[in-house]
Amino acid sequence: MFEVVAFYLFAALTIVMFTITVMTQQALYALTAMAAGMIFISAFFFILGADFLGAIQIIVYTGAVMSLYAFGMMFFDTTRDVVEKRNNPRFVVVLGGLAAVLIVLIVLAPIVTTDLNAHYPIDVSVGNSQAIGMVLFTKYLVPFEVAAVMLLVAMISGIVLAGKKMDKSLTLMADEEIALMHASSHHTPEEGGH
Amino acid sequence: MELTLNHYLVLSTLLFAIGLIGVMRRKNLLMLFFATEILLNAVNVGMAAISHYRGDYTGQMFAFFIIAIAASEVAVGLGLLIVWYKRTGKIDLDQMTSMRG
Amino acid sequence: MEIYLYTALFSPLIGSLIAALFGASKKTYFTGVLASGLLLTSFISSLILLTYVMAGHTVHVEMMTWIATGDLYIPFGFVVDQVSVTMMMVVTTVSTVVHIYSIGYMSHDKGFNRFFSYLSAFVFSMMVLVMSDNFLGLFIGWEGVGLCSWLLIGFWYHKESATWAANEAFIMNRIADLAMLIGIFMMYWNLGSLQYDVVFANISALPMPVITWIGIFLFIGAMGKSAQFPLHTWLADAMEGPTPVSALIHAATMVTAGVYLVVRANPIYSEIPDVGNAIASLGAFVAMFAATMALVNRDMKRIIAYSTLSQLGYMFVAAGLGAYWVALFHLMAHAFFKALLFLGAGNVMHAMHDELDPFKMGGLKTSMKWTWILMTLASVALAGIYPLAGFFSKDLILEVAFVEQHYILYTVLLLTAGMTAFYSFRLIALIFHGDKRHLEHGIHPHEAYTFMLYAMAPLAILAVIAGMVFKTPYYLMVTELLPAVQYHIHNHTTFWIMTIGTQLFVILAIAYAYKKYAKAVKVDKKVESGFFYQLLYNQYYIPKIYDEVFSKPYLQLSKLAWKQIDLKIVDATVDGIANIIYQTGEKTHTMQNGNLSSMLRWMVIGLVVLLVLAVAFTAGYNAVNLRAM
Amino acid sequence: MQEHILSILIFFPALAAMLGFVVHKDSAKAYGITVAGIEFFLSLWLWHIYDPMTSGMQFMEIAPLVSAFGINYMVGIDGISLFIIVLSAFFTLIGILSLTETRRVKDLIITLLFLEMTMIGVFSALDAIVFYVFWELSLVPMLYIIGAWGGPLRIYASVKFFLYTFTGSLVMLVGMLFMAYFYYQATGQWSFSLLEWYRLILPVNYQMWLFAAFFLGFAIKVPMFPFHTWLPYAHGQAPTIGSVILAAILLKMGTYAFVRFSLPLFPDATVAFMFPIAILAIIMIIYGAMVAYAQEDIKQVVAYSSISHMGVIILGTFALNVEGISGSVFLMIAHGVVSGALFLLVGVIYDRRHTKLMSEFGGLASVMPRYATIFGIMMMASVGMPLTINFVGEFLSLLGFYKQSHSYTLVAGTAIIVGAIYMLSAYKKAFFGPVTKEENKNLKDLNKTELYGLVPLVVIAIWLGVYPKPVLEPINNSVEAIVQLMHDKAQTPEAKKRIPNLANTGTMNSVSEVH
Repeated sequence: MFEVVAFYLFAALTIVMFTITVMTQQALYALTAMAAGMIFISAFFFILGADFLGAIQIIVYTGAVMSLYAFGMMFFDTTRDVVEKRNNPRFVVVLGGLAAVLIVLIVLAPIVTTDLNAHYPIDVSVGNSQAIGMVLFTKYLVPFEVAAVMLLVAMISGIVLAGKKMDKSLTLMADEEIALMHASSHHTPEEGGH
Repeated sequence: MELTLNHYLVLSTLLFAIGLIGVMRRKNLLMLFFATEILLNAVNVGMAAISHYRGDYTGQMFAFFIIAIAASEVAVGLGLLIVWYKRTGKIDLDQMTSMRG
Repeated sequence: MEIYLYTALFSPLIGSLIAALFGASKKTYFTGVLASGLLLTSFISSLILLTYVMAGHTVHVEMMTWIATGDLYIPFGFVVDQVSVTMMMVVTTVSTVVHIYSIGYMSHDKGFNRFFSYLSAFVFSMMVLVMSDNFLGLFIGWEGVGLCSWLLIGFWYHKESATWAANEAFIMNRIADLAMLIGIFMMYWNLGSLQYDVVFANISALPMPVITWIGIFLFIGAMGKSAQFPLHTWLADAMEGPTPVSALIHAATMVTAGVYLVVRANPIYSEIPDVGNAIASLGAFVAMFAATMALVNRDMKRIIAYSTLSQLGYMFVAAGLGAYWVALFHLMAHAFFKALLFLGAGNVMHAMHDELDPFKMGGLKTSMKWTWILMTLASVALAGIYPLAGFFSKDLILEVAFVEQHYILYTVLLLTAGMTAFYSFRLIALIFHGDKRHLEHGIHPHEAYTFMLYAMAPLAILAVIAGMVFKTPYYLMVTELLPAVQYHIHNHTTFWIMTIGTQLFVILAIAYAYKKYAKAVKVDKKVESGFFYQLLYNQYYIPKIYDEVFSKPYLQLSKLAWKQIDLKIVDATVDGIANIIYQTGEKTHTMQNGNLSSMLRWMVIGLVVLLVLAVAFTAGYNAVNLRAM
Repeated sequence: MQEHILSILIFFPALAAMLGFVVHKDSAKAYGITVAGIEFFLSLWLWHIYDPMTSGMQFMEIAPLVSAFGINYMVGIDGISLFIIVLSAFFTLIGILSLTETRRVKDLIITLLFLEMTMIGVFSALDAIVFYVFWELSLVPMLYIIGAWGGPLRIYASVKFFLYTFTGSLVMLVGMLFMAYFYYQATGQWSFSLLEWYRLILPVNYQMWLFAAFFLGFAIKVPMFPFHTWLPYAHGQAPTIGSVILAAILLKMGTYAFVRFSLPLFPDATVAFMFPIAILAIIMIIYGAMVAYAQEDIKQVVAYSSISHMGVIILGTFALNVEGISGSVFLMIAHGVVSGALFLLVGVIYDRRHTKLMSEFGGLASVMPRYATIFGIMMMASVGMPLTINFVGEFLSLLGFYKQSHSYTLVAGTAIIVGAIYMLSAYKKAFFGPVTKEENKNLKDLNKTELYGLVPLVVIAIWLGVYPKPVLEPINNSVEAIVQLMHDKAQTPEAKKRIPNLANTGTMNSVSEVH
């Protein structure tokens, strides 16, 4: 019973949070709502007994991803309202809903009709994290390593892409120098910003 | 009342729909990224639920990798976004039309 | 004997090939003499074969396989029997004469060597035609003579009319050849062979409609070669060729190939007397039809050509009525005197600088005495005056018609005999008698070379004696193979009345012709502008009708097929499809406006469509499966 | 060497072509002649060691390519393919010998050698995938030849040629894949081997679909009405050498494929589609001839005449008896020789006058007698004069189809009439009459190089017309095997009736057939 209550509670919260994320005009609201939504999502993982996944969810999303976004938003100066041109919002909603319903239909159809066999059955004798580790480092070792390399590549590329002119430190420069630097560049953030 | 897989799948679908709506209506690139995160998370919920109800770790494994990919995506995506912003001073989708066919 | 057979067959080919080697080089008498010599060889070999056949033997050789596939087996096989040896004799005799004559006739022509090459090639084809022992071998010769005829009619290829006539002749013959091919196909699929002996031995076992169709198709083939109505127009136009060609091909040999075919296929036609009657009726019609056109024509060679046509009609009457040996006999006699007539006309043409209108000639008997004698002789023979060849062969056909109780045919043929006499002597009178009208055109005629006259002499002798001397031995020989039917009118009184009556009728016609044309030519404007005169003069307007009904519409239709159908419909459709695809790309590329947001929207639409499809198909599949269960 | 003769024949020209890149451009032609000459002699040797009495495949070679799906490099020849291979080698040689092109000769010769590889590959392939690969590869050199050395509209023509034929062959590929799939369903194994496929008896409704798929690919290549419109453009724009190879060899791929694939694989469908296809063939014959008659450009006359003749070939193929199929295979070779020669001849006059309009000529017979003679001989061969090569094929084709239908054959037989009409009138326009144009008065007659190319063709045209046995006999033996196979595989009573059974009757007794 507790699980049911928890499920409905978190489901409602998640939906609200994500709706805010999608609908709000304020970038800051969106960010905050999403961070909250992410944490609520992890609740489902815990309910489902996927403790490790839940932990990862919190760490990665709220820890890493959200802080990345936060830094990004600082960079873009998104404190002001996000003005967006809207065209035909009803169409958008209908389309999204339709897609969702169809996916459910397709996903449910085989589950309802046939019995699937487990490749890697859940072993109740050991804890979730341990079991995950067992599977991850045996059957999924290669994908895991590939994912690791991918993350590394992503990290490096993120630094390289975003980090140009990082050798200049704005805090150590005089205001004139900064103004000069901005003036020399045609597309400065300020031009677009203000 | 017992929770079934279908509950989770419906939830997952709802979240996915929200994500899709976001993807379609957002013009700001950063906001678009948020929407994609929602999509990924919606799928993750489904994965974990199936994993649970079928007693199979494969679903969790997938969710795990999806998280990893989402993280990389954000890293690279934000990097590109910053470069773009430095160039043009805008992150509005309607202005990115250099791919016009 | 085989060696004589091969000699007779291949000598002309060798002559042709040697002459062809010199084809593009300058005129050398050597080629002409050589070709003539080789033909003489062929003639002598044929003569030896004739004596052999007269003794009651036949020669049958199989040289080599030609086409063999599936059950079809066609060799190059040759047979010398009573029928083919007749044709061989006719062909070699006339062609030897014509070759020698041509040395003189063509001596001023640039294409002298080429001419002999073609002419000998023609003789070879003709020999293949008559000597083959199967229908496809005959078809080789059949097409071969068609080819040579094309080459020779169009010999003076710089003349538009000559090349046009050559093409007309070839194409008309092709129409008939198609029917012949169909006949051959029918024979093969029904009898499994095309050898004469196999076909003739088994033909009577076939169902009646099949034999009838075979007979009809073969006869249509014969109609083309023998220029029977309605495929007759090419023969008159073929007179564009050099005159020796007309003598050899379009009078003596090639055009009689159709008669030969019917005679050769007599076991088939004996089975189907109805078709035979049709052939005879058509023959009588053509005899009359051609003779009427000859009455008024103003072209010397065309007149003779129409007379040839008319005589071919006679032969078909005989063949159609089952009197095969009579047809063949008239074929032979006709070959001699008609070739003689043409060669004489050639002399006149030479003398008159290629003038063909007899109304512009006249009084030539003084300057061209021998030609006059020879041509008169030939005309007498043609008219069928006793005791020349025509009397024995042509009047025999009249008797056949009478004996077989086809009185309508008889009447038609009798009338035609009168017309024949009239137009033949109209020509003689116009050319050789009366005023020297040619002087107005500044032409001074001269007699032909002596050796040309000597070359014509054998034909003249044959035209005189062929009927009288050859009739009985020929009958005895050829009836070994052909049905031996004697056509006698048993009632003596009737016989004598008929014979003398016919003779008188013919002589009267001749006299009328002389009276009307020998002295001064009076042109009766009223008659000439009359409907019938114009109708005949314009050959019943048939060439014009063909031109309007077939040639021109065909060209129009062809142009239409190309410009409208091919380019505007078929090709345009293909290009249209390509364009639709291209345009679709052009139109939809605005979708790719580079706006990420709209692209995402498209992506979602695509996703939805795919999902709908997936659901629909799964549902459909399940429904089918459930029903199957 | 004997057991690898086919691979050598296929890949030797390609290897030589690659080596050709390093040959100096002045000696390119000599190099090309040498390679093509060696190849031709190899093909003659192949003919020599070929056993004409055997009806099955000879000189088979098998090497696995993708064993999981049963795709093998598998080649072999029988009497049907043998002569087309010899013809391919022969025409490549003749083509290079009589080459008058001056622009980028080296590239042209290398392209031709590649083309030779694909042609021989197509005709010797016994694996559907290998066949398909060579089939498609043959488009590339041809596209290049038309596109690089062609006339003013060459880009349009070559793109049309390529896309058109490519579309057709894609459908054919789908058919092949389905065929392999059916084979898999039937036997549990994948195989693309033609010989394996022969053993498969398909349900009739499958046969219909597969026949249709293969048909589209082949019909466009032939080209059959109404898919023929690429041909006039391709011929009109291609250089002489391109037209020669296109007409002589490439078109034969389609008809050859009918004999090789459609007939033995789908006998019931073949019988079911016989009359519709016969109608198309008749349209090709008459319509092609009519359009040819209307042409003003002599090359287009020859191009449309090809369509007309290909109609006869199709008709013979669908006669479904030994006489007809042998005739059509023979006619493929005959038409190759004759149309190849005619295109070479048109090229000769084009080189001299740089125009192909007949109105520009007239009276050429007196200016160029040798040229007129050879053209005349080839024209007569094209018209189907007995004792020339075409007659044997046309006669047998029509004879064969007569067994199936009397009236159709009667209509189709008009080929000999309409063929004479357009050919003779074209010849008349170009060669007869007075010389009217000043430029034509001093034209040079055929020179030595041109005679080298043309005289052998004349010799063949007459030799095989008089004595077709050396070619007809091996063809006949292989065709008998195919007909028997078709009869054995046939399921519908209609097909059993239409396709003769050779095993029982042996040689047809002339009397026993009589009722």
